[in-house]
Amino acid sequence: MQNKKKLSLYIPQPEQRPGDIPDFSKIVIPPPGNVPRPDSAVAAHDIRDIAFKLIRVLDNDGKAVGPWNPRLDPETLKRGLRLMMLTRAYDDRMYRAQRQGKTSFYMKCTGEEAVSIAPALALDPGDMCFPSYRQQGLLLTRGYPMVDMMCQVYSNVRDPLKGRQLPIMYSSKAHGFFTISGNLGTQFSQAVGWAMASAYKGDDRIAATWIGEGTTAEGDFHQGLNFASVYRAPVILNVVNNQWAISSFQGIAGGEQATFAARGIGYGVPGLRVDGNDFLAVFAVTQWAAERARNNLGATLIEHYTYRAEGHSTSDDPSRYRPMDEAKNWPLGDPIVRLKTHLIAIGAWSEAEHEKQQKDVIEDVRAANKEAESYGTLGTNPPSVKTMFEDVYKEMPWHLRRQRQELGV
Amino acid sequence: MQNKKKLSLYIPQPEQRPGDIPDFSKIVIPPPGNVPRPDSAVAAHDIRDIAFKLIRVLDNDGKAVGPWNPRLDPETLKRGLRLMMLTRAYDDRMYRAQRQGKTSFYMKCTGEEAVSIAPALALDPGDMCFPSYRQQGLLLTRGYPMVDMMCQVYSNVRDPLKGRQLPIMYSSKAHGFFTISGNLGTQFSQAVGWAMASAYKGDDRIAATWIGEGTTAEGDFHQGLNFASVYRAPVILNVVNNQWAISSFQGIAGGEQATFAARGIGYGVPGLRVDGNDFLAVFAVTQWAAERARNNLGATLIEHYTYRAEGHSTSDDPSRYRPMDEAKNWPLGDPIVRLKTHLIAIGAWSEAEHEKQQKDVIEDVRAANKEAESYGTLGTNPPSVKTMFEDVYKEMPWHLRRQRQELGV
Amino acid sequence: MATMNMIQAINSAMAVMLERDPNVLVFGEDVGYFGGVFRATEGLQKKFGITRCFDTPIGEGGIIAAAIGMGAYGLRPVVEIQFADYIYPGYDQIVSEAARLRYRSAGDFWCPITVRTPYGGGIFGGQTHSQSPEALFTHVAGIKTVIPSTPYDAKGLLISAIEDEDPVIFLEPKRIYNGPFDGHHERPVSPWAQHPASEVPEGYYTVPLGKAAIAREGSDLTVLAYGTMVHVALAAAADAGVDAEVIDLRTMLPLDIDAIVKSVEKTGRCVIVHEATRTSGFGAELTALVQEYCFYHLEAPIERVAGWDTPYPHAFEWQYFPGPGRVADAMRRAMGK
Amino acid sequence: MATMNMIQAINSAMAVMLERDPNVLVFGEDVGYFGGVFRATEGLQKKFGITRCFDTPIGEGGIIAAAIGMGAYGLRPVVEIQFADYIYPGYDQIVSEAARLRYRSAGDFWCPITVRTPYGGGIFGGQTHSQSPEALFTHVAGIKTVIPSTPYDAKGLLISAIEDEDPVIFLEPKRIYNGPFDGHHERPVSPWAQHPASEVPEGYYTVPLGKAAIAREGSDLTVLAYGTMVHVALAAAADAGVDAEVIDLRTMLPLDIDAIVKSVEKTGRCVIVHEATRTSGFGAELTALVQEYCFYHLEAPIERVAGWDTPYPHAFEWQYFPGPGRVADAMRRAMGK
Ligand SMILES: Cc1ncc(C[n+]2csc(CCOP(=O)(O)OP(=O)(O)O)c2C)c(N)n1
Ligand SMILES: Cc1ncc(C[n+]2csc(CCOP(=O)(O)OP(=O)(O)O)c2C)c(N)n1
Ligand SMILES: [Mg+2]
Ligand SMILES: [Mg+2]
Repeated sequence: MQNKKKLSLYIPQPEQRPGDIPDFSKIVIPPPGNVPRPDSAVAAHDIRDIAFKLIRVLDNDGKAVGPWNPRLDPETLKRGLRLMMLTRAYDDRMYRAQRQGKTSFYMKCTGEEAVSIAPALALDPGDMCFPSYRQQGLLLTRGYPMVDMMCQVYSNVRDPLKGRQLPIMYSSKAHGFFTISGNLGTQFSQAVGWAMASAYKGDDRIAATWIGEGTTAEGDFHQGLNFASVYRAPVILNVVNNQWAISSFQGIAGGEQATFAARGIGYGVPGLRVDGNDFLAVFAVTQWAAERARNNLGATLIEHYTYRAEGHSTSDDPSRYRPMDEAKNWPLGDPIVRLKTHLIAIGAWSEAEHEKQQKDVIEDVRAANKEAESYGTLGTNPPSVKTMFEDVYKEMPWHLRRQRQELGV
Repeated sequence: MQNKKKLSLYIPQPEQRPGDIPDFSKIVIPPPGNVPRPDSAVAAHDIRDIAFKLIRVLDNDGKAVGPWNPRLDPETLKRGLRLMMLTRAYDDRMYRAQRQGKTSFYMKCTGEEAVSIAPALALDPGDMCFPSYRQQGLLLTRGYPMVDMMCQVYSNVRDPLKGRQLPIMYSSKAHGFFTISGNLGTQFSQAVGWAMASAYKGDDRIAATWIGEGTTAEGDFHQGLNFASVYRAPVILNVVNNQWAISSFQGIAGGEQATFAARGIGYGVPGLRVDGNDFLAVFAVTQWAAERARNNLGATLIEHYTYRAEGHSTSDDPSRYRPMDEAKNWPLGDPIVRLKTHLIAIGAWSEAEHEKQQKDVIEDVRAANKEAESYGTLGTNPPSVKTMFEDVYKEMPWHLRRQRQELGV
Repeated sequence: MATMNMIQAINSAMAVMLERDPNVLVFGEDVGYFGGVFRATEGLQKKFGITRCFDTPIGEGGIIAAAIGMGAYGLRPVVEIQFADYIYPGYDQIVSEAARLRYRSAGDFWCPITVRTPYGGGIFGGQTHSQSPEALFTHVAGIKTVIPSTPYDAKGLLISAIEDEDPVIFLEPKRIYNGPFDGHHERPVSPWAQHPASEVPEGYYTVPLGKAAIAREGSDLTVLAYGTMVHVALAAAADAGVDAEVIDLRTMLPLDIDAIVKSVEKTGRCVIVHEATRTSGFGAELTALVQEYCFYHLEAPIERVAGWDTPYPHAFEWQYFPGPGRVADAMRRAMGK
Repeated sequence: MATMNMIQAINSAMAVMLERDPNVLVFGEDVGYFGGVFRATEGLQKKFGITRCFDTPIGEGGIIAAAIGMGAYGLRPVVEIQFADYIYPGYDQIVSEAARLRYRSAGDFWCPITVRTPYGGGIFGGQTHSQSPEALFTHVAGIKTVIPSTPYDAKGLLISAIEDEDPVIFLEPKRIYNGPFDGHHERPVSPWAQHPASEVPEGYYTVPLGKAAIAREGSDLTVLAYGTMVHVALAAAADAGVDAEVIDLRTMLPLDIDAIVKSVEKTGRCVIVHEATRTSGFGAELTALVQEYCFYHLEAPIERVAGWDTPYPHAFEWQYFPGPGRVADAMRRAMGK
């Protein structure tokens, strides 16, 4: 071959950077209701295209349209709305607590409330969740006490995790909420193992897991998908594509070339892509995937297309890498506003009720926080230091006993 | 949800086991020539379907048909034929050498000769190969001395790798052949890094890598695909689906649910699926992928559908886990026989020439082996023990100098 | 009682546990129908069914992650990593996850998994079928590390490992699967059948984790060893004519410090032997502990005999392997001879 | 000369090398436009262009594999792993590949890569932002492990690492990025500007790998430390009123054994300090070496002060951290007080 071209290295870059005007016009938002809903027993290879579409139910007027409409009763919808509002209020309070020096770190899920709360309502209570750090909504939905969450965040004497974990790394077996790892992605493949165990035992509980779109780049994503495919594990594999992984836009994770839902195709796992800010749509796809899993038809990969409305964490300042008001321009809106609009549209809700509820959830959070703070915040009233040496093993081995003695506790 | 079903765990199993009659009737073999050949600059998303087809050129009568026919001149074809025959003869001789106790280990590529030799002819000499352990054909095609290969296998004083590597783990930078790793899959993602480097430097050399279908389960497969997708790296990603990974059939690697070529779809990387025993087809797809890479359009994933005709290695006995004569029934035949038939069909070859060439390659191997053995076989005439401490680092640090002294060499 | 080699004993341990406990299951690359490349799982799939002993994709990270998820569910998975050299793709799941579940969840979750994997050299496996990575696990709080040296111990320790509530890395010295190789590679290896520890009960029994065994009593010096090296140390003691007390550690972590201290206090001299590369090997920790606990009893520097700080080279198997010659030299040095 | 904190010095090292050598490139998670979560690569993309300093997918295995492939091509990639706690998904590529290319190819291939990663605790990062994994690298033949303790050394060592022909793991003690924290967490930390080693040349210079520095001369006992612990040891010596000779190892491997032996032969006493968990930590190897090389000079057991054998707990940061109190106690014990 003569006169070969010079190669050049391509580096993906986001459309806008600080100083630019947010512009999402390149994102094609299909109208709601236009994606057919196959039977949940469909063969994966018959629905490959769905991975490139966007399942939406709520239209701009707040009407629920199309085959994916889960036809939920207003009570469930109102419950969802309240939980999303509660979660957001909780996040706001804890964020402030960190700014006040009451803890070291916090992470919000603002704008992404639907991707944990709708699934939590669609799943059965016995189903096991393997979340990332941005699914606090699961815990609140499943009735985990907010005070306990706060005590964890404050690493105080009532912290159920005895001060051992970074704030927000909750754990509650009783609520089917797997202990959060600081190491990204590890839960994804573990969830598949849990689901395999459930299948092995002839149990009827399924598993669900959540991973950020950035984290799909980890090997665990591939391990999880592959094991789920090979053993047809009863598991729902959620990818939360909130467009950002700290400062890296989703193109750095491979999002420029294909959708994340499409990753399922090569494994023969159905890939659904859903408007993650559409509570009804998220509920519907979860239901579909759960039905499939319960019928021993294996895993579903769901890409939740959403937007991380705030910084990555309290350690982050998103204005350093993206336009200031990008979140406000996100074309799929806000999940709370959209569900509220829907409830009002169907006559089950009003602005007044909404305003009252907003006050209520803030009051709930305030009360919980008051109690939690009464048990201490980071550095004041911690758990007993002795406990530092416990739970490394079931029984404490001699060397840890001696180390505890050395510390004199 | 009431009355939920009991889940059950699915474990893939091959169609036949020892004692069964080999039966490949479930494998659908499409006729040659029926897959369109898009321009190599096509958008990946426009050719998703190709990943589920099978690109074939040679028909049962040895005619080359269809758009993927690379229209090679007879000289190139004859060169390919000779190299495949030479590789097979080499494998046979080395296998015997192991059985004779002259070395510890050997691995053949019988039945898979085309998947390394056709690409080696389609690539440019400067292109860099990151093979697995079953692409000895690359070295022979690129003119690496067979005697050196044998000396490596014998770990003798002339072993270019100084007795350090297990037999067959060759390395030759001069021949664009990356040092083979015993750890499966690691080369796949490294190849992408090499290709990125070439692009970064404005070089015109591309990379190619080979991985077994079993090994696609490693995280490195995902890392390689993902980095290749994100940075549009000029690399050809070959998956050699020879149906077996030691004793595990390809269903254990995920092959029951989708093709391995389809793994590309989720990354926006074109996935081609080719009859790996069809020398012309393998040449053609490599050419296509190389052209694409050279035009800065990024990576291609190629699944070579072939069959591991013999045991995994000299340590393996395939009759323990698959029917005895399964290889003979492989519906896509043998790459050597098929290319021979083609050459005869086009009047460029004859049975007599073939027989003579068969004798010639055996004689070439015999002569090379005679020379190699004259330098020693495993345990007789090894390299100097001193060298054991060299090349751990560029400069030998004090602790290795002292250890060498301690050994007294 | 039956006569078993180490592979048979390991197979028997899994069979016993599969029989006793429906929560035990066994999986890994090629372990199902085929029975594993070293035949450790031979017959288990046939006997217990395909969901209790099965093949996995070649993804050590996935294997261990799946085991962790199953462990969190309540099962006791026993996984095989085909060679210890291939455990690294699963290292993150072991170190960051299995080891920490219990701690980070304050006892809410844990995973009682057992990771079996053949390790060590001496079979001409070259640099990627010969490694001894035990020190990469002993540094990690939350996991236990076990290495047997006889069929009897292998079965008893493996059953203990499977029943243990913590994750256990169970390293199998593949060089002694078939016989108690003592490092004299120039001599024929006797089969296990001639060794008393090949008498293995067919049913259930345990050898406790965390307890060393005295492989040979002696008064001249203490040898700390495990796996294949126990047999090498015994041979070296005979060769050197030293009345060595050879301690077979059996569990690296938690370590039987009392047995070590008692012996070194008695002998005043200590030789530590392992096959892993020397620098930052487990011998370093043993040396540190012995000098910390027995400083005033030590009459000579503690000697370490270990693999060189190089990869394990195919052609120089016996120059790399810390054989009886090198161990005997160290014993003589420790004795001031 | 400029005054730099450690982050600025590290940034400057990369800038100097990007300027000097077109084969140097820098990548990792968030290191491009954003400049890294600790700002170590701030401004580099802007100054040198997007192909020379760029973001990567969150796949440490892929990052290191890509670096290895680039290294084999002939580049000198410098990669950042966001926290040392997240290096494990890339551990296989480091241990099985980067460390072995040269050896297994008999010098035909190698990869001169530098893996930078912040390590250590003291920032309330909890168990997955506080680890000190150096011993997991010192056990692996074929890689070098470096830890600076001052801005001057950080820049000079990092340039040496980038220029080195072998793979280097460059661990950055994140607790002292901004100032020489001495473990007295109850006191305000002085900024680097008040420390002489914050005087850093703006251009090119090197500090050689494999050479320790004497952070403080003394005659009572020898302290072996690195990273943050150098400053803790200095504070502890002052607190304990001990005339300690504090050796800043700077490179763990290859180690400056001569500096160690010389000092311990002089003082006869030795305290080893690190933040990593104690068992099988690098302190074990140091203890072993000191007792092997200086046995007859030792007047007291070598003391190890280290992190406890638990994960690093969020709330007990200062009970876990081996601070000046614990180090001073060990000094007193070593002095027989
Ligand atoms: C193995 C590992 N690598 C890197 C990190 C550091 N890190 C924490 S969060 C994060 C970004 C994750 O982005 P994404 O997966 O998209 O989730 P999101 O934060 O958007 O919910 C990174 C790189 C980590 N925690 N673990
Ligand atoms: C990381 C790793 N895990 C396991 C092995 C053991 N092993 C060697 S070859 C092999 C099978 C590979 O099968 P495949 O990828 O299909 O390649 P093939 O042998 O068929 O060419 C296995 C499991 C290894 N070498 N490395
Ligand atoms: Mg994200
Ligand atoms: Mg194969």
